[in-house]
Amino acid sequence: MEKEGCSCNRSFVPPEDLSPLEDIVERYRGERGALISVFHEIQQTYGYLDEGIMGELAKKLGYQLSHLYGLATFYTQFRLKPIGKHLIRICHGTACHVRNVREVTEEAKRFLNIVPGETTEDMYFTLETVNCLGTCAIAPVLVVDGVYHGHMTPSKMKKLLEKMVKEGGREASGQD
Amino acid sequence: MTNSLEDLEQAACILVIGSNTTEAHPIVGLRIKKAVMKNDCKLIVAEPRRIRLCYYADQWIRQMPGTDVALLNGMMNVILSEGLADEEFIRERTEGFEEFKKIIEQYPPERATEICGVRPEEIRRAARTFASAPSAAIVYAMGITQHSHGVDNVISLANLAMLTGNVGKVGAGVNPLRGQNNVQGACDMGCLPNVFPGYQAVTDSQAREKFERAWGVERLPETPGLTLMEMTDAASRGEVEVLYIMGENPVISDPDVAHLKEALEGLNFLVVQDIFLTETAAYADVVLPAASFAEKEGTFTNTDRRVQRVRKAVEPPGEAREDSWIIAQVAARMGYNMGDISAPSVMEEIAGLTPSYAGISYRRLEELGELRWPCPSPDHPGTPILHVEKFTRGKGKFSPVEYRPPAEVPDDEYPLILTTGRVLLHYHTGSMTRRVQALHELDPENQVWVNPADAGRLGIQSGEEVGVESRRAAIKVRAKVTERVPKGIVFIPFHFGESPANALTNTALDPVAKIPELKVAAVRIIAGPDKDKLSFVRA
Amino acid sequence: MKHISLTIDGIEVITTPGRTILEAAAEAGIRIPTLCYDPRLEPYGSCRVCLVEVEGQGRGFLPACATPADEDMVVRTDTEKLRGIRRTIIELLLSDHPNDCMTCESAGNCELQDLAYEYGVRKPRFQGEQHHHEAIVDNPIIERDYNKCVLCGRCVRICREVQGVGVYDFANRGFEAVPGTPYNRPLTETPCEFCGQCVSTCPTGAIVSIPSKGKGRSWQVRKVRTTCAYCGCGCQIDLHVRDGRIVDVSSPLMVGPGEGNHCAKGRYGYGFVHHSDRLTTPLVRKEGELVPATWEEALGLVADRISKAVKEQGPDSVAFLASARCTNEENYLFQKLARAVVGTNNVDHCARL
Amino acid sequence: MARIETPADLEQYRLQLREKFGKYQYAVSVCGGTGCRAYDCINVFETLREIIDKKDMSHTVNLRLTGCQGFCEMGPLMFIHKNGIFYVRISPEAVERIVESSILGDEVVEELLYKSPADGRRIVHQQEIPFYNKQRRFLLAMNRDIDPLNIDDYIAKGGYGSLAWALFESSSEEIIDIIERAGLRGRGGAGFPTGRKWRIARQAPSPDGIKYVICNADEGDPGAYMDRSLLEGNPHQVIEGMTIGAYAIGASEGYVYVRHEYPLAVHHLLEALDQAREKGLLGKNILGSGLDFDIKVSVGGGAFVCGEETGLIASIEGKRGMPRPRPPYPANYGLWGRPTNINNVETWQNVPLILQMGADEYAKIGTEKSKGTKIFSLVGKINNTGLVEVPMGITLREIVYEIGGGIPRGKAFKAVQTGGPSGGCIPAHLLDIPVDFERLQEVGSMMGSGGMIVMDENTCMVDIARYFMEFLTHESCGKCVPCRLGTKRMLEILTKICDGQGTNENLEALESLAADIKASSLCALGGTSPNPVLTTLRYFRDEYEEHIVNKRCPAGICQALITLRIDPDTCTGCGACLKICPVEAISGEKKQPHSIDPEVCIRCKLCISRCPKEAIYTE
Repeated sequence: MEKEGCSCNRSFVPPEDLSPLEDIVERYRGERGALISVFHEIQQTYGYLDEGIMGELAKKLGYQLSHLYGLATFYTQFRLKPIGKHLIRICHGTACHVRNVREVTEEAKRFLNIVPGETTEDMYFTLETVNCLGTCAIAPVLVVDGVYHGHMTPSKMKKLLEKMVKEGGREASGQD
Repeated sequence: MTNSLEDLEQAACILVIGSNTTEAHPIVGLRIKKAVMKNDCKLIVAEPRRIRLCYYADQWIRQMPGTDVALLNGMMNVILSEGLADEEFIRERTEGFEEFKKIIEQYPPERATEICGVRPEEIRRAARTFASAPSAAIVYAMGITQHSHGVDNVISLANLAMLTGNVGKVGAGVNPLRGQNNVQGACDMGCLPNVFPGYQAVTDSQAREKFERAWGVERLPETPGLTLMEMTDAASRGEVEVLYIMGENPVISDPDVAHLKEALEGLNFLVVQDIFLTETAAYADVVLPAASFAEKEGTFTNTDRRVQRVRKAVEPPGEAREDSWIIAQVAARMGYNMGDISAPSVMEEIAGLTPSYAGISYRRLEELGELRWPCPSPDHPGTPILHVEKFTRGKGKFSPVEYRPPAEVPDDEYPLILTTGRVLLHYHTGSMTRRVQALHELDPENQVWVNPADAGRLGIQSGEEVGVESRRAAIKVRAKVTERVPKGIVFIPFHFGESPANALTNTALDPVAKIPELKVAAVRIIAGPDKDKLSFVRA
Repeated sequence: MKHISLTIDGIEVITTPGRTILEAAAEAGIRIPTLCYDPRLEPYGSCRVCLVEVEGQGRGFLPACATPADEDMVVRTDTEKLRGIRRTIIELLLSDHPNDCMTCESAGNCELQDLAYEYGVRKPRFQGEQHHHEAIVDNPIIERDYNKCVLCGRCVRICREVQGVGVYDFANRGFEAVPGTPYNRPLTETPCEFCGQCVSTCPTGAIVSIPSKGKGRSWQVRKVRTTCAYCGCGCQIDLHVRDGRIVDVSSPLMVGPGEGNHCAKGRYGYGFVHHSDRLTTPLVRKEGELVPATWEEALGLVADRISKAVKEQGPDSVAFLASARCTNEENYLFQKLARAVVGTNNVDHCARL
Repeated sequence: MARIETPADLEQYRLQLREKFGKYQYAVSVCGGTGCRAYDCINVFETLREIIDKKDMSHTVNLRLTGCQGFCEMGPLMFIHKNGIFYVRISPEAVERIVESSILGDEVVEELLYKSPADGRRIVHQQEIPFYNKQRRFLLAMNRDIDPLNIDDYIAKGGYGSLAWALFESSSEEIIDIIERAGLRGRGGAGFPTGRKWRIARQAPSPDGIKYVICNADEGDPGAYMDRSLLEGNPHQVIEGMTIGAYAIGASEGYVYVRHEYPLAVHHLLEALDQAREKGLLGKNILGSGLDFDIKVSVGGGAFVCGEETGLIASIEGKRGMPRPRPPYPANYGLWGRPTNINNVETWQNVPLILQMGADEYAKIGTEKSKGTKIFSLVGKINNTGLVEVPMGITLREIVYEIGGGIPRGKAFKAVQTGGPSGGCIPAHLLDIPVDFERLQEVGSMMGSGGMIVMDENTCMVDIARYFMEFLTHESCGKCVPCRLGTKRMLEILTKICDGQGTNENLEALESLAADIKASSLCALGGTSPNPVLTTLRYFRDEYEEHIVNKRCPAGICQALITLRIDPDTCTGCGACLKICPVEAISGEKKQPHSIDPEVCIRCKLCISRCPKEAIYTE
């Protein structure tokens, strides 16, 4: 199992390249029930659970594809579509909720012009909301590419996004 | 089957050999899968093609077609040399072991490997799995019997079962799967040239006397008659003049169609009694329209010897009549009164003459739903497992079997091995399933399965029409390139009259059972424009 | 074997260990309503319709289908509280169910409809979002309309547990959960064997057979139990007959070698019976052509030609080929014809093919 | 150091370590919990290390980056062991001064000390801070004192001593007796007695002798992060606890099922497992006792329902985490069909502690039926957010007002929510109830894993109920009807009420639906899902009625029931609100007071956050 849980590394392997998949399968061969870990690794490598990759995985591990699909759609961590260069995950835990995280999310939606679960057209940002990141003391909180940002407000959200846009040389899709 | 279908679920190990169970016998397939999935049964599949069951198998052995004896002898050699045999069973219940042992000793796995192409360690593994299981069942079908040495194959399986003490107990046995719904019943009813109903030999004078008395005739013929393949030959020679076929379509199901057609044309008179104008009926002088299974009363006997009712649901179309009525009418016109031919009365007559059916009656079937023979008396519950205490003949006899190659092996001219069989959605000669719209839509046409390596060599793409030619004929068929067949082997289902696989197959017969070698023939594939030079057979 | 005794609705029930409360009750003639239960499948306990009260249990309500009967258990299956819970469950299900029993293929053969009837649920108390899936017709046999799905998982489970094929699984979860094929592929692009087991187990009209659609309501058909005409398994099937035609086939649960399971041929291969190619009159070859004839003519001809061959060439110049697809009685009569009437043992059949 | 082969070796090694650590002149702990990391504590730590290195003091200063020290509100935190000085909200720039004055010298950097909000007084020592001094940190204390990536720290502090004692001085029966006598109850939910649970698993037959123990670290309750902090800060105590449990039950394999959202916890745990194996404290023949036991880490995929035991097992088996009916219970038929015992992180951590303290001593903490301490994550509208460990029986008021320091900005306390989505909201008039399993259940909530979310007058209780129901609807696995459709319908009713379209019949429907869902759901997630609604209905029915009858949201939260207005007297006409409004509801000339068109406004409140003059308000 990978010790680094962080997903900051955002250069993904294209799904046509099966060699990393083979490595992953080899590492978990014979380990009972390790599918979820395998999925995590595939997602870390390819960015998402590509249909073709899943088909190959089913063949290699002797699972029905339906089982893999059922599993992948059950757990919220898994994505069936490619994600953007930057992943923003806003915590909607109770502590964040009572500290009005909704307004932070509204700002992100407004700025990026997408709703949670979506990726901007230029594949630059993906916005997600998550149940609880377990950092309730610094609520409202969000994680951008593995880095935590606490005590968020709509204006801090805006500044953060503007900074990312500027650093990435991307044209902002949001206004002002 | 020596054991019952339910009983398969109890097996700790199942060897499936020469049976594509999930497609040809789907419900038996379910039992095997359940044994594996729910009861941790170890499944060994011995089969050249990658069939569905391979996914459930603990081990898949890919022997070359026609080399089963070598494989089985190799396995038995391992069992003997590793001391895995059931010595008590051999001592108490069998005979002929020493002689058998001498032959088996000549088949170390390495030698078997040379013949069947399965690696020695695979043979060892299978032998150990099978022999060390508390109970191990063998399941086979036409992949074992349809060979010029089919009887040898069956005997080898019996040897394996006896060697490991897997006879007469739960979760074990030697279990042939019957291809058609009432093959078992047709055999039981004496539709064989050498026996009366209940396998009473026509050569046995006591049996003859019994039937003479019952049927009110003076003298019944005392020499065994001709088998199907012999009838064809006799017809070509002009020795058989009249052939009366009830509900069969040999033009599709028999090997070497050209030869058969010749024979049919040579007959003086051919009667075909069927529900459709089949490819065979097209040759008839008289065609008699019969009732389908849904239009009559009766019984079928299934593969595990279960006698069950057939009930009339609808009227036959037009003037079509039940087969029994037609038979009785013919008999009457020849001066023989068959009396009451209602199904319950006929069953009463059968029970009176057939010891294994003696306890079977329509009254009991209505009540119980089914009865498994032997059912010797009206209070007998039927017999789920055969040979529990002893074999029919007393002690089980080991018969040593030497490997013999198939009658036709590939050569430079015909480099590929053709093996035939069924697909899931069609049945036998296709006369029924191909007339079912939904099934036809899902599986509309014939395909020859070709390994990618062979396809590459021949320059064939999936979906392309090719010619497949044997020494006997050529057919046109679409190619399906798939790794499910090994290199050097092609597979064609035999359901499709417009592209009849059995035009290609070999008539070589097993000397004892007279079964043709439908599972091994040498063929070649002609692709591209050259194929158009062939003259294609259609049934 | 040891027996256990328990009390169900005040009746003392004796059963064998390992039986569930549902099975024990059934043995005693007590029917407990179910929805996600199928005796061919492992207990699942999802619909909660079979909840019963068991004395001394924490929350008090246990699914009868999944709870083993135990010694001295005191079970009640039909209290006011239970009826209330069942009614709520039915109302919840109906709150996300199209109210189209009028045209639904499964009307009359629908476990949800039966429950609504039994519990007198006309209109659910709750309204809210409903699913609007497109009906899926991607093959000629099985139609899926997940708007009628109650998420009992019987299709998923039978395909996995019994067929061992696993075409379906649930996708998503919660309200969005829906059974289906991976990535919503058409069934023809999955390992589907078209056995129709999912149709047979579906308690509602979510999965239906296309060939029998619109051909007859359950009460309009007569069911005739018979043995399947295909392979040697000998499965028992019920032919559904309406107006003299077979309109569908089903398999009686836990009966015969198939125990209610069936394959594509057994379940859908009945169309040939009424096919226009069926022979409806005897045919006799005249001037090289097969032409219709009367029975009298055809039978007379057959008898004459056989008699002639016997007389001229001896009985062994006649041969008989019997059928592995005819009944025992017919085959018996056929060989009797050969042996007793004609006098030859030249009788065989296609056992070897 | 190689494997530790015997208990004597372990003691020997411990003495060596203590001697080694004793040679340091100073010990400094920087909090490296996830909360502090968000405030760049890593940079603080690195700066500190650089300075120490530069000064060539690495032999004299024992520097530790620790797990969560609890006072997340004030991070990054630093504790200097020599003099007990405790610094909060440290920036990297301040480190140099701290080194100079408080590590090399004995002086205090005044402005980095914690400032009491009550009187503005600066407090030097951790123990004097009210947040800490009411706590009894039996478990959390270790977080401050050890480096979770260094097993030596744990061993030096007596770690694995309880395991050695259990294996060599005690029998497995005795261990279970001790746990039972200590009165330990599961910290993850309803408080099932741990000893009894172990006994059932111990007595359960296994077809092949294999049994499992599982640590449930799928801390799914939103607003709770105790288990994450324990796993991050002190993974060895979990390993030790599980190993003792495995010995008592007869298990040979263990799993820690941990959320994928907790990467640091996974990292620390994997590291700790490696170190424990290396030392012979895990794996084959542990400490030479003959016990074989190893632990695997199974990472979750994001599903709240996997906190339910059978869902968790399905997930470890690589399946959809859908619960199945019980019986059979996991103790008899669990992972891969073998007897399995599941406890959560905090429960496992209590095990070594109990053996160390002795059952009787441990049982002195807490109330008659609830023993020991409980860790809560005190969050929401509260001054001192963070992790608190308190003895069972303490009152909610003590936690909220003394430890938590009350409600920010002088707002009024409204409720405290415990037990996560399965729990409930406890109103002000019940603040004096003691915190124990029974009492919390009586008032309609539950202990749960320890989330404690404080709500003030600006929290709408209908919105909170709706929030939890939305959470549960989203997290329902979809298997059983009452949970799948019942929660959905309840959510729809609540949404209606929040949208001002509720009726009185809706309340009846909610109540009757809630009762049936409770009675008929398959698993605990569904069975407890109506609790947030039921408790808010019980204690805050007037708020519901306000929404329904007067179409008002008293807390000013429910968007449909509020109007945003701009105070013309305060507004300077800067135009910030106008620019950010996503629907162009705001108009006004430059430098003139602006106004909001309530017909267009979607009440996203973005303008409120943008207004420099706080001129925009809700009504």
